[in-house]
Amino acid sequence: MPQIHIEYFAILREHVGKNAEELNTDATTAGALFDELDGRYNFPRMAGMKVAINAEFSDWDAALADGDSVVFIPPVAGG
Amino acid sequence: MPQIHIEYFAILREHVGKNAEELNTDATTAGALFDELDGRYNFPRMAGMKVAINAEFSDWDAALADGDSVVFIPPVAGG
Amino acid sequence: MSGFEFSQTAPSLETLRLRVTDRTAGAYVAFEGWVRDHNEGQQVLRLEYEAYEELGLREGERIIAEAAERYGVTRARCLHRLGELEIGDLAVWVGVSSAHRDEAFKACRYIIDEVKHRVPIWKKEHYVDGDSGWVNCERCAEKGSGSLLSGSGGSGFSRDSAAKNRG
Amino acid sequence: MSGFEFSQTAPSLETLRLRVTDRTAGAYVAFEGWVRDHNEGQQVLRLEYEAYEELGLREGERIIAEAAERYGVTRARCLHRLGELEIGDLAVWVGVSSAHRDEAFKACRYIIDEVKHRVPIWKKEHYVDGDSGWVNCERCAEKGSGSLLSGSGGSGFSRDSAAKNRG
Repeated sequence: MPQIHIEYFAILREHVGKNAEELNTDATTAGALFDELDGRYNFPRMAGMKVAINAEFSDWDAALADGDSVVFIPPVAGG
Repeated sequence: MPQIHIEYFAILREHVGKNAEELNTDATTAGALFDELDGRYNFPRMAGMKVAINAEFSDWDAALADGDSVVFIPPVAGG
Repeated sequence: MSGFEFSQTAPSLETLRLRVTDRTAGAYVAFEGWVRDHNEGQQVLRLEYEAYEELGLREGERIIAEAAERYGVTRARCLHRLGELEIGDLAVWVGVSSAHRDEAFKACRYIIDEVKHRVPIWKKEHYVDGDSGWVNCERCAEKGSGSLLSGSGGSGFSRDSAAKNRG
Repeated sequence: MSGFEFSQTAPSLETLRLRVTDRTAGAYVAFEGWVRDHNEGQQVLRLEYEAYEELGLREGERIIAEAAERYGVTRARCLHRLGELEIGDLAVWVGVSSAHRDEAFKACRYIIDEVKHRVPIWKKEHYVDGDSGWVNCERCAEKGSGSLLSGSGGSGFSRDSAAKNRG
Protein backbone atom coordinates (compact mmCIF):
# COMPACT_ATOMS: atom_id res chain seq x y z
CA MET A 1 0.00 0.00 0.00
CA PRO A 2 1.21 3.53 -0.72
CA GLN A 3 2.62 5.38 2.24
CA ILE A 4 1.31 8.95 2.78
CA HIS A 5 2.76 11.59 5.09
CA ILE A 6 0.05 13.66 6.79
CA GLU A 7 0.59 16.89 8.73
CA TYR A 8 -1.97 18.45 11.05
CA PHE A 9 -2.38 22.13 11.86
CA ALA A 10 -4.47 24.25 14.20
CA ILE A 11 -7.80 22.72 15.22
CA LEU A 12 -6.99 19.41 13.53
CA ARG A 13 -3.58 19.20 15.23
CA GLU A 14 -5.20 19.75 18.60
CA HIS A 15 -8.00 17.31 17.87
CA VAL A 16 -5.75 14.53 16.60
CA GLY A 17 -3.13 15.22 19.24
CA LYS A 18 -0.14 15.06 16.92
CA ASN A 19 1.61 17.15 14.29
CA ALA A 20 2.10 14.48 11.69
CA GLU A 21 1.89 10.81 10.94
CA GLU A 22 2.75 8.24 8.27
CA LEU A 23 -0.13 6.16 6.96
CA ASN A 24 -0.24 3.14 4.67
CA THR A 25 -3.55 3.44 2.89
CA ASP A 26 -5.62 2.18 0.01
CA ALA A 27 -7.16 5.63 -0.44
CA THR A 28 -6.52 6.73 -4.00
CA THR A 29 -7.64 10.37 -3.65
CA ALA A 30 -7.23 13.14 -1.09
CA GLY A 31 -10.97 13.00 -0.40
CA ALA A 32 -10.91 9.27 0.24
CA LEU A 33 -7.93 9.72 2.56
CA PHE A 34 -9.84 12.39 4.46
CA ASP A 35 -12.84 10.14 4.87
CA GLU A 36 -10.65 7.32 6.10
CA LEU A 37 -9.03 9.54 8.72
CA ASP A 38 -12.36 11.12 9.66
CA GLY A 39 -13.60 7.61 10.37
CA ARG A 40 -10.70 7.14 12.75
CA TYR A 41 -10.56 10.59 14.41
CA ASN A 42 -14.07 11.98 13.97
CA PHE A 43 -12.77 15.39 12.94
CA PRO A 44 -14.58 18.51 14.17
CA ARG A 45 -17.31 19.63 11.79
CA MET A 46 -16.49 22.65 9.63
CA ALA A 47 -17.32 23.95 6.16
CA GLY A 48 -14.74 25.15 3.70
CA MET A 49 -11.95 22.67 4.42
CA LYS A 50 -9.30 22.50 1.69
CA VAL A 51 -6.45 20.14 0.98
CA ALA A 52 -2.84 20.49 -0.12
CA ILE A 53 -0.68 17.78 -1.66
CA ASN A 54 3.09 18.29 -1.54
CA ALA A 55 2.63 21.91 -0.39
CA GLU A 56 0.30 22.98 -3.20
CA PHE A 57 -3.45 23.43 -3.01
CA SER A 58 -5.14 20.50 -4.67
CA ASP A 59 -8.55 19.13 -5.60
CA TRP A 60 -10.18 16.62 -3.30
CA ASP A 61 -10.31 14.11 -6.13
CA ALA A 62 -6.60 14.46 -6.94
CA ALA A 63 -4.83 11.09 -7.04
CA LEU A 64 -2.38 10.17 -4.29
CA ALA A 65 1.01 8.58 -4.95
CA ASP A 66 3.39 6.78 -2.65
CA GLY A 67 5.40 9.29 -0.64
CA ASP A 68 2.97 12.19 -1.04
CA SER A 69 2.60 14.69 1.76
CA VAL A 70 -1.00 15.71 2.52
CA VAL A 71 -2.32 18.57 4.65
CA PHE A 72 -5.99 19.23 5.39
CA ILE A 73 -6.55 22.95 5.65
CA PRO A 74 -9.30 24.22 7.94
CA PRO A 75 -10.79 27.67 7.16
CA VAL A 76 -7.94 30.18 7.43
CA ALA A 77 -7.96 33.28 9.62
CA GLY A 78 -4.90 35.38 8.97
CA GLY A 79 -4.64 39.09 9.67
CA MET B 1 -12.66 103.88 1.41
CA PRO B 2 -12.64 100.50 3.11
CA GLN B 3 -9.22 99.19 4.00
CA ILE B 4 -8.50 95.58 3.00
CA HIS B 5 -5.60 93.42 4.17
CA ILE B 6 -4.24 91.20 1.40
CA GLU B 7 -1.82 88.31 1.82
CA TYR B 8 0.10 86.67 -1.00
CA PHE B 9 1.32 83.09 -1.19
CA ALA B 10 3.41 81.00 -3.52
CA ILE B 11 3.48 82.15 -7.15
CA LEU B 12 1.56 85.33 -6.32
CA ARG B 13 3.90 86.21 -3.44
CA GLU B 14 6.90 85.81 -5.71
CA HIS B 15 5.24 87.74 -8.52
CA VAL B 16 4.11 90.66 -6.36
CA GLY B 17 7.33 90.63 -4.36
CA LYS B 18 5.71 90.93 -0.94
CA ASN B 19 3.82 88.80 1.58
CA ALA B 20 1.04 91.23 2.35
CA GLU B 21 -0.25 94.75 1.92
CA GLU B 22 -2.99 97.07 3.07
CA LEU B 23 -5.14 98.59 0.37
CA ASN B 24 -7.79 101.30 0.43
CA THR B 25 -10.19 100.33 -2.32
CA ASP B 26 -13.61 101.01 -3.80
CA ALA B 27 -13.88 97.33 -4.82
CA THR B 28 -17.03 95.93 -3.24
CA THR B 29 -16.45 92.25 -4.02
CA ALA B 30 -13.50 89.85 -3.91
CA GLY B 31 -13.66 89.55 -7.69
CA ALA B 32 -13.52 93.32 -8.18
CA LEU B 33 -10.58 93.54 -5.79
CA PHE B 34 -8.78 90.86 -7.77
CA ASP B 35 -9.33 92.72 -11.03
CA GLU B 36 -8.05 95.94 -9.49
CA LEU B 37 -4.88 94.24 -8.28
CA ASP B 38 -4.46 92.35 -11.54
CA GLY B 39 -4.52 95.72 -13.30
CA ARG B 40 -1.66 96.84 -11.10
CA TYR B 41 0.44 93.64 -10.96
CA ASN B 42 -0.54 91.76 -14.11
CA PHE B 43 -0.80 88.43 -12.24
CA PRO B 44 0.42 85.24 -13.92
CA ARG B 45 -2.31 83.50 -15.89
CA MET B 46 -3.82 80.39 -14.28
CA ALA B 47 -7.16 78.63 -14.15
CA GLY B 48 -8.84 77.54 -10.95
CA MET B 49 -7.87 80.45 -8.70
CA LYS B 50 -9.97 80.68 -5.54
CA VAL B 51 -10.37 83.32 -2.88
CA ALA B 52 -10.62 83.33 0.91
CA ILE B 53 -12.02 86.13 3.06
CA ASN B 54 -11.03 86.12 6.73
CA ALA B 55 -9.54 82.66 6.43
CA GLU B 56 -12.60 80.99 4.93
CA PHE B 57 -13.14 80.03 1.29
CA SER B 58 -15.50 82.50 -0.28
CA ASP B 59 -17.33 83.29 -3.51
CA TRP B 60 -15.79 85.79 -5.89
CA ASP B 61 -18.90 87.94 -5.64
CA ALA B 62 -18.86 88.00 -1.83
CA ALA B 63 -19.04 91.56 -0.47
CA LEU B 64 -15.97 93.09 1.18
CA ALA B 65 -16.11 95.02 4.43
CA ASP B 66 -13.62 97.39 6.01
CA GLY B 67 -10.89 95.42 7.78
CA ASP B 68 -11.41 92.20 5.84
CA SER B 69 -8.44 89.99 5.12
CA VAL B 70 -8.32 88.58 1.58
CA VAL B 71 -6.15 85.82 0.13
CA PHE B 72 -6.11 84.76 -3.52
CA ILE B 73 -5.48 81.04 -3.72
CA PRO B 74 -3.67 79.66 -6.78
CA PRO B 75 -4.26 75.99 -7.65
CA VAL B 76 -3.06 73.95 -4.70
CA ALA B 77 -0.51 71.13 -4.89
CA GLY B 78 -0.22 69.41 -1.55
CA GLY B 79 1.02 65.87 -1.04
CA MET C 1 14.19 39.05 -2.67
CA SER C 2 11.42 37.60 -0.59
CA GLY C 3 8.18 39.57 -0.63
CA PHE C 4 6.29 37.55 1.94
CA GLU C 5 7.59 36.35 5.28
CA PHE C 6 6.52 34.95 8.62
CA SER C 7 8.03 36.15 11.87
CA GLN C 8 7.94 34.57 15.33
CA THR C 9 8.94 37.91 16.88
CA ALA C 10 7.75 41.50 16.70
CA PRO C 11 9.31 43.17 13.64
CA SER C 12 10.81 46.64 13.44
CA LEU C 13 8.33 48.76 11.53
CA GLU C 14 11.07 51.13 10.42
CA THR C 15 13.04 48.22 8.97
CA LEU C 16 9.97 46.93 7.15
CA ARG C 17 9.20 50.37 5.75
CA LEU C 18 12.76 50.89 4.51
CA ARG C 19 12.49 47.72 2.44
CA VAL C 20 9.93 49.33 0.14
CA THR C 21 11.40 52.83 -0.14
CA ASP C 22 12.57 53.88 -3.58
CA ARG C 23 13.66 57.17 -5.14
CA THR C 24 11.16 56.73 -7.96
CA ALA C 25 8.22 56.19 -5.61
CA GLY C 26 5.97 59.07 -4.62
CA ALA C 27 3.38 57.11 -2.68
CA TYR C 28 3.52 54.58 0.13
CA VAL C 29 0.53 52.78 1.62
CA ALA C 30 0.85 50.51 4.64
CA PHE C 31 -1.71 48.28 6.26
CA GLU C 32 -1.30 46.92 9.77
CA GLY C 33 -3.57 44.41 11.43
CA TRP C 34 -3.55 44.84 15.20
CA VAL C 35 -4.80 42.46 17.86
CA ARG C 36 -7.90 44.17 19.16
CA ASP C 37 -9.55 43.62 22.51
CA HIS C 38 -12.76 42.17 21.13
CA ASN C 39 -14.03 39.94 18.32
CA GLU C 40 -17.57 38.86 17.52
CA GLY C 41 -18.83 40.09 20.88
CA GLN C 42 -16.15 38.35 22.98
CA GLN C 43 -13.46 40.10 25.06
CA VAL C 44 -10.11 38.93 23.72
CA LEU C 45 -7.14 38.53 26.07
CA ARG C 46 -4.47 37.28 23.67
CA LEU C 47 -4.14 35.06 20.62
CA GLU C 48 -1.91 32.65 18.79
CA TYR C 49 -1.18 32.35 15.10
CA GLU C 50 -0.11 29.12 13.50
CA ALA C 51 0.75 28.63 9.82
CA TYR C 52 1.47 25.91 7.34
CA GLU C 53 4.65 27.78 6.51
CA GLU C 54 5.86 25.98 3.40
CA LEU C 55 2.59 26.50 1.52
CA GLY C 56 1.99 29.87 3.19
CA LEU C 57 5.24 31.31 1.88
CA ARG C 58 4.52 30.11 -1.63
CA GLU C 59 0.99 31.47 -1.60
CA GLY C 60 2.13 34.75 -0.04
CA GLU C 61 4.76 35.21 -2.75
CA ARG C 62 2.16 34.54 -5.43
CA ILE C 63 -0.11 37.21 -3.95
CA ILE C 64 2.70 39.79 -3.88
CA ALA C 65 3.58 38.95 -7.49
CA GLU C 66 -0.06 39.24 -8.56
CA ALA C 67 -0.36 42.66 -6.91
CA ALA C 68 2.84 43.89 -8.54
CA GLU C 69 1.68 42.75 -11.95
CA ARG C 70 -1.92 43.98 -11.67
CA TYR C 71 -1.13 47.42 -10.32
CA GLY C 72 2.40 48.10 -11.53
CA VAL C 73 3.68 49.08 -8.12
CA THR C 74 7.33 49.74 -7.36
CA ARG C 75 7.75 47.49 -4.32
CA ALA C 76 5.42 45.40 -2.18
CA ARG C 77 5.99 43.26 0.88
CA CYS C 78 4.04 41.48 3.59
CA LEU C 79 4.96 40.09 6.99
CA HIS C 80 2.68 37.94 9.15
CA ARG C 81 3.37 37.25 12.80
CA LEU C 82 3.22 33.73 14.21
CA GLY C 83 3.12 32.61 17.82
CA GLU C 84 1.60 34.36 20.83
CA LEU C 85 0.34 37.93 20.55
CA GLU C 86 -1.13 40.38 23.04
CA ILE C 87 -3.70 43.15 22.57
CA GLY C 88 -2.24 45.92 20.43
CA ASP C 89 0.46 43.75 18.87
CA LEU C 90 1.05 43.86 15.16
CA ALA C 91 -0.37 40.72 13.54
CA VAL C 92 0.23 41.52 9.89
CA TRP C 93 1.94 44.27 7.94
CA VAL C 94 1.66 45.12 4.24
CA GLY C 95 3.73 47.87 2.63
CA VAL C 96 3.50 49.07 -0.96
CA SER C 97 5.30 51.88 -2.76
CA SER C 98 4.52 53.21 -6.22
CA ALA C 99 4.85 56.26 -8.41
CA HIS C 100 1.31 57.44 -7.62
CA ARG C 101 -1.11 56.75 -4.81
CA ASP C 102 -3.96 55.02 -6.61
CA GLU C 103 -2.02 51.86 -7.41
CA ALA C 104 -0.45 51.76 -3.94
CA PHE C 105 -3.86 51.84 -2.26
CA LYS C 106 -5.27 49.18 -4.59
CA ALA C 107 -2.28 46.86 -4.33
CA CYS C 108 -2.14 47.13 -0.54
CA ARG C 109 -5.83 46.32 -0.26
CA TYR C 110 -5.48 43.44 -2.70
CA ILE C 111 -2.61 41.90 -0.76
CA ILE C 112 -4.27 41.97 2.65
CA ASP C 113 -7.58 40.71 1.25
CA GLU C 114 -5.91 37.81 -0.53
CA VAL C 115 -3.61 36.96 2.37
CA LYS C 116 -6.60 36.69 4.68
CA HIS C 117 -8.40 34.38 2.27
CA ARG C 118 -5.63 32.28 0.82
CA VAL C 119 -2.61 31.96 3.10
CA PRO C 120 -2.91 28.99 5.47
CA ILE C 121 -2.74 30.82 8.78
CA TRP C 122 -4.96 30.02 11.75
CA LYS C 123 -5.82 32.17 14.72
CA LYS C 124 -6.72 30.88 18.16
CA GLU C 125 -8.30 33.48 20.39
CA HIS C 126 -8.13 33.31 24.18
CA TYR C 127 -10.99 35.16 25.85
CA VAL C 128 -11.27 37.04 29.11
CA ASP C 129 -13.82 34.49 30.34
CA GLY C 130 -11.23 31.68 30.06
CA ASP C 131 -12.64 30.16 26.88
CA SER C 132 -10.70 29.90 23.65
CA GLY C 133 -11.36 28.99 20.06
CA TRP C 134 -9.99 28.74 16.54
CA VAL C 135 -11.46 31.61 14.54
CA ASN C 136 -13.71 30.52 11.65
CA CYS C 137 -13.41 26.85 12.60
CA GLU C 138 -15.34 27.46 15.77
CA ARG C 139 -18.22 29.22 14.10
CA CYS C 140 -18.54 26.43 11.58
CA ALA C 141 -18.43 23.81 14.28
CA GLU C 142 -21.24 25.52 16.17
CA LYS C 143 -23.50 25.05 13.18
CA GLY C 144 -22.70 21.38 13.15
CA SER C 145 -22.77 19.04 16.08
CA GLY C 146 -22.59 21.78 18.69
CA SER C 147 -19.35 20.62 20.21
CA LEU C 148 -16.25 22.41 18.99
CA LEU C 149 -13.76 19.61 19.22
CA SER C 150 -15.87 16.50 19.08
CA GLY C 151 -18.33 16.67 16.24
CA SER C 152 -20.60 13.68 16.65
CA GLY C 153 -21.02 13.16 12.94
CA GLY C 154 -24.06 13.20 10.76
CA SER C 155 -24.77 16.94 10.68
CA GLY C 156 -21.23 18.12 10.06
CA PHE C 157 -19.17 18.46 6.98
CA SER C 158 -16.90 15.53 6.28
CA ARG C 159 -18.16 14.11 3.01
CA ASP C 160 -20.70 16.84 2.22
CA SER C 161 -18.66 19.89 3.01
CA ALA C 162 -15.50 18.42 1.66
CA ALA C 163 -17.37 17.75 -1.56
CA LYS C 164 -18.15 21.46 -1.89
CA ASN C 165 -14.48 22.13 -2.30
CA ARG C 166 -13.80 19.49 -4.84
CA GLY C 167 -13.08 20.73 -8.36
CA MET D 1 -7.02 67.09 19.92
CA SER D 2 -5.76 68.37 16.63
CA GLY D 3 -6.21 65.98 13.72
CA PHE D 4 -4.37 68.00 11.09
CA GLU D 5 -1.04 69.72 11.47
CA PHE D 6 1.78 71.31 9.54
CA SER D 7 5.42 70.70 10.40
CA GLN D 8 8.53 72.60 9.36
CA THR D 9 10.69 69.64 10.34
CA ALA D 10 10.75 65.90 9.61
CA PRO D 11 8.34 64.14 11.98
CA SER D 12 8.92 60.90 13.85
CA LEU D 13 6.84 58.26 12.09
CA GLU D 14 6.66 56.18 15.25
CA THR D 15 5.27 59.15 17.18
CA LEU D 16 2.70 59.82 14.48
CA ARG D 17 1.63 56.18 14.41
CA LEU D 18 1.24 56.00 18.19
CA ARG D 19 -1.25 58.87 18.06
CA VAL D 20 -3.78 56.69 16.26
CA THR D 21 -3.28 53.43 18.13
CA ASP D 22 -6.24 52.18 20.15
CA ARG D 23 -7.09 48.91 21.91
CA THR D 24 -10.40 48.71 20.08
CA ALA D 25 -8.81 49.10 16.63
CA GLY D 26 -7.94 46.05 14.54
CA ALA D 27 -6.87 47.86 11.39
CA TYR D 28 -4.45 50.66 10.62
CA VAL D 29 -3.86 52.20 7.20
CA ALA D 30 -1.18 54.80 6.59
CA PHE D 31 -0.43 56.83 3.51
CA GLU D 32 2.85 58.60 2.97
CA GLY D 33 3.66 60.96 0.15
CA TRP D 34 7.37 60.94 -0.66
CA VAL D 35 9.36 63.40 -2.71
CA ARG D 36 10.20 61.45 -5.82
CA ASP D 37 13.01 62.14 -8.22
CA HIS D 38 10.81 62.99 -11.19
CA ASN D 39 7.54 64.70 -12.03
CA GLU D 40 5.89 65.18 -15.39
CA GLY D 41 9.03 64.19 -17.22
CA GLN D 42 11.39 66.48 -15.30
CA GLN D 43 14.20 65.36 -12.97
CA VAL D 44 13.44 66.82 -9.57
CA LEU D 45 16.30 67.89 -7.27
CA ARG D 46 14.36 69.19 -4.27
CA LEU D 47 11.18 71.09 -3.50
CA GLU D 48 9.54 73.58 -1.17
CA TYR D 49 6.08 73.54 0.35
CA GLU D 50 4.32 76.70 1.41
CA ALA D 51 0.87 76.90 3.01
CA TYR D 52 -1.73 79.42 3.99
CA GLU D 53 -1.63 77.90 7.44
CA GLU D 54 -4.63 79.50 9.12
CA LEU D 55 -7.07 78.35 6.44
CA GLY D 56 -5.13 75.14 5.84
CA LEU D 57 -5.50 74.00 9.43
CA ARG D 58 -9.22 74.70 9.40
CA GLU D 59 -9.76 72.90 6.12
CA GLY D 60 -7.56 70.00 7.22
CA GLU D 61 -9.57 69.59 10.43
CA ARG D 62 -12.79 69.61 8.44
CA ILE D 63 -11.48 66.84 6.18
CA ILE D 64 -10.49 64.68 9.17
CA ALA D 65 -13.91 65.23 10.75
CA GLU D 66 -15.67 64.35 7.48
CA ALA D 67 -13.69 61.12 7.19
CA ALA D 68 -14.43 60.16 10.79
CA GLU D 69 -18.14 60.77 10.31
CA ARG D 70 -18.43 59.12 6.89
CA TYR D 71 -16.50 55.97 7.71
CA GLY D 72 -16.85 55.64 11.47
CA VAL D 73 -13.14 55.22 12.05
CA THR D 74 -11.55 55.14 15.48
CA ARG D 75 -8.82 57.74 14.97
CA ALA D 76 -7.51 59.71 12.01
CA ARG D 77 -4.71 62.23 11.64
CA CYS D 78 -2.73 64.01 8.95
CA LEU D 79 0.56 65.87 8.94
CA HIS D 80 1.90 67.90 6.02
CA ARG D 81 5.47 69.09 5.79
CA LEU D 82 6.33 72.68 4.96
CA GLY D 83 9.66 74.17 3.90
CA GLU D 84 12.49 72.58 1.95
CA LEU D 85 12.44 68.86 1.18
CA GLU D 86 14.87 66.51 -0.55
CA ILE D 87 14.24 63.38 -2.63
CA GLY D 88 12.84 60.61 -0.44
CA ASP D 89 11.61 62.95 2.29
CA LEU D 90 8.16 62.51 3.72
CA ALA D 91 5.87 65.25 2.35
CA VAL D 92 2.57 64.15 3.85
CA TRP D 93 1.41 61.44 6.25
CA VAL D 94 -2.11 60.17 6.89
CA GLY D 95 -2.87 57.56 9.56
CA VAL D 96 -6.24 55.97 10.26
CA SER D 97 -7.24 53.25 12.72
CA SER D 98 -10.58 51.47 12.88
CA ALA D 99 -12.22 48.27 14.01
CA HIS D 100 -12.06 46.71 10.53
CA ARG D 101 -9.93 47.36 7.49
CA ASP D 102 -12.50 48.51 4.96
CA GLU D 103 -13.28 51.79 6.68
CA ALA D 104 -9.61 52.47 7.42
CA PHE D 105 -8.68 52.12 3.73
CA LYS D 106 -11.59 54.30 2.61
CA ALA D 107 -11.03 57.02 5.20
CA CYS D 108 -7.28 57.17 4.51
CA ARG D 109 -7.90 57.51 0.78
CA TYR D 110 -10.58 60.13 1.36
CA ILE D 111 -8.30 62.23 3.56
CA ILE D 112 -5.33 62.30 1.18
CA ASP D 113 -7.55 62.96 -1.85
CA GLU D 114 -9.31 65.85 -0.14
CA VAL D 115 -6.13 67.29 1.35
CA LYS D 116 -4.57 67.41 -2.09
CA HIS D 117 -7.58 69.19 -3.53
CA ARG D 118 -8.68 71.48 -0.76
CA VAL D 119 -5.89 72.43 1.62
CA PRO D 120 -4.05 75.59 0.49
CA ILE D 121 -0.56 74.17 0.10
CA TRP D 122 1.73 74.97 -2.80
CA LYS D 123 4.72 73.06 -4.08
CA LYS D 124 7.69 74.59 -5.86
CA GLU D 125 9.87 72.08 -7.64
CA HIS D 126 13.55 72.66 -8.34
CA TYR D 127 14.80 70.64 -11.28
CA VAL D 128 18.17 69.12 -12.08
CA ASP D 129 18.46 71.42 -15.11
CA GLY D 130 18.36 74.49 -12.85
CA ASP D 131 14.79 75.46 -13.65
CA SER D 132 12.02 75.63 -11.07
CA GLY D 133 8.28 76.05 -11.01
CA TRP D 134 5.13 76.08 -8.91
CA VAL D 135 3.26 72.85 -9.58
CA ASN D 136 -0.15 73.28 -11.20
CA CYS D 137 0.33 77.04 -11.52
CA GLU D 138 3.03 76.54 -14.07
CA ARG D 139 1.02 74.21 -16.25
CA CYS D 140 -1.89 76.62 -16.25
CA ALA D 141 0.35 79.51 -17.10
CA GLU D 142 1.73 77.63 -20.09
CA LYS D 143 -1.73 77.40 -21.56
CA GLY D 144 -2.16 81.15 -21.20
CA SER D 145 0.28 83.78 -22.28
CA GLY D 146 3.21 81.42 -22.45
CA SER D 147 5.29 83.18 -19.84
CA LEU D 148 5.08 81.74 -16.35
CA LEU D 149 5.47 84.88 -14.33
CA SER D 150 4.40 87.60 -16.68
CA GLY D 151 1.13 86.75 -18.33
CA SER D 152 0.45 89.46 -20.85
CA GLY D 153 -3.28 89.43 -20.37
CA GLY D 154 -6.13 88.67 -22.70
CA SER D 155 -5.79 84.90 -22.96
CA GLY D 156 -5.34 84.19 -19.29
CA PHE D 157 -7.78 83.66 -16.51
CA SER D 158 -8.45 86.80 -14.51
CA ARG D 159 -12.11 87.59 -15.13
CA ASP D 160 -13.00 84.43 -17.06
CA SER D 161 -11.35 81.81 -14.96
CA ALA D 162 -12.20 83.58 -11.77
CA ALA D 163 -15.82 83.56 -12.88
CA LYS D 164 -15.71 79.76 -13.08
CA ASN D 165 -15.22 79.63 -9.36
CA ARG D 166 -17.96 82.05 -8.46
CA GLY D 167 -21.00 80.54 -6.81
